[in-house]
Amino acid sequence: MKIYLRLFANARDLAGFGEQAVDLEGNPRAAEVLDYLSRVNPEFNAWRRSIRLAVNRRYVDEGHVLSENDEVAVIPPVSGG
Amino acid sequence: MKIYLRLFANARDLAGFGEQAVDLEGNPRAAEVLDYLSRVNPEFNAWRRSIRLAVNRRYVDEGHVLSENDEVAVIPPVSGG
Amino acid sequence: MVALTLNPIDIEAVVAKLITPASGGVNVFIGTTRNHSHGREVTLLEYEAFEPMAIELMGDLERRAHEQWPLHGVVLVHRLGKVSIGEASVVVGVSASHRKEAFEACRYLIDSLKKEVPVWKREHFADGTVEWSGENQKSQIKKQNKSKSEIKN
Amino acid sequence: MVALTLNPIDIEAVVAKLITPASGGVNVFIGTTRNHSHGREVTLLEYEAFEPMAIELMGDLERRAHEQWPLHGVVLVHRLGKVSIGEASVVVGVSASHRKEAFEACRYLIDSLKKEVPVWKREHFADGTVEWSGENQKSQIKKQNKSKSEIKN
Repeated sequence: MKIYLRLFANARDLAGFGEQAVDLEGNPRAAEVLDYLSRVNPEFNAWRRSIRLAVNRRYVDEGHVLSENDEVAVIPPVSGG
Repeated sequence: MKIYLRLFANARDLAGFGEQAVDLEGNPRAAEVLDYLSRVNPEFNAWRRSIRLAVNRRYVDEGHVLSENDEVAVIPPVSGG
Repeated sequence: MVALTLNPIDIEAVVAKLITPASGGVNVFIGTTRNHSHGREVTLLEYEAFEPMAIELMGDLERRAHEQWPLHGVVLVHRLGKVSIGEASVVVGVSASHRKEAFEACRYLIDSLKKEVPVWKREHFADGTVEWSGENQKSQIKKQNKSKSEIKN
Repeated sequence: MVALTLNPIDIEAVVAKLITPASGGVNVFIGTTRNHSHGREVTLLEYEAFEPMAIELMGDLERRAHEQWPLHGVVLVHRLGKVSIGEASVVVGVSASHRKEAFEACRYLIDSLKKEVPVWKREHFADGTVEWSGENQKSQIKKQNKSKSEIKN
């Protein structure tokens, strides 16, 4: 199933890319995006608990079931203001 | 003993003057300024509890003992801001 | 910095005065003239102050705020004279490293200013009456009549 | 009104947008770039956002504030790109009939914005390192080394 990843700030630096289309098997949940990123760069493991995910611009929890063509944003701790 | 009265806002309107030198007998306390104003215009009685007095630009209570040449300001409820 | 002014208050200048390189947060309260007061339509406000005492008390407030919070800057400006609806009658601003202190000190300053600083507001109502703010809460009928006769002068 | 902008934020324009004839109080919070962060000297900040999501969440905050308080206006503006020390990175303002609501809503909005809105700050330190804010709190040594090597790129 194809999803579109978007990464920001230090998540983008750790992954080495800001956008990527990814194929995930079966009926993936949001958590599998983090599993995928930990394979790209094991340092994601240290950040995993502080990263939030947003699907189609809404925050979701890790159990959220993804759909075909979802845009999944990887949101490191925000620091606006 | 001579003191200088200054009146503001509706206190000035009620008294009909904004400044006045007043002679008070003996060792007057600040409350006597209010007694004096109630003789000028009995309507001051209705306002008496809401008026504050300042001697030489500092709020005082009614028991404050006045000194020669004190500037006594009659401060109706403030409404700045 | 404390000031009384007959001119419109320049909010950008107030903020510029407050920001220091160490500041992270600035909180500004702007009191504006409202078109209503106790259910009646207001068309114009006029402020007067016991000016030297107002300046002294505003300076006291500035000092008390600095004593209570680690602030970088404090500005209190009150406008006097005629102020149209929607214009700023008072601007209170503080800067600090963090926003918590900025919000707390700013709230403290405007609350204290409104309680203590000898400034008075004369409200011009749409019906033609002119009253000192709060004047008609005490003895409503007498004062309204008085105000009307004053206007005829 | 919510906005992201690459340009300096015009605070006077924000206030002008907030004041309505019915407004009595405007509270504005201005977040400015500080010259220090966790004890280190900062020379420049750079902000990036996930822009469409940031705008949506800022719009949500605006709606939530209107639901919770009787407000006349809400403005949330965040600056992006390079922001020099002492410049405003964020301006949050609300107007209401009374100051209590204005202060409460403004505090709620800036607190929520800082928790939820996907904006990130890159800190340029005087020692030449550049780091995403908070990056080195997790695994300090590894990240500092990483940042240094990134700068060489």
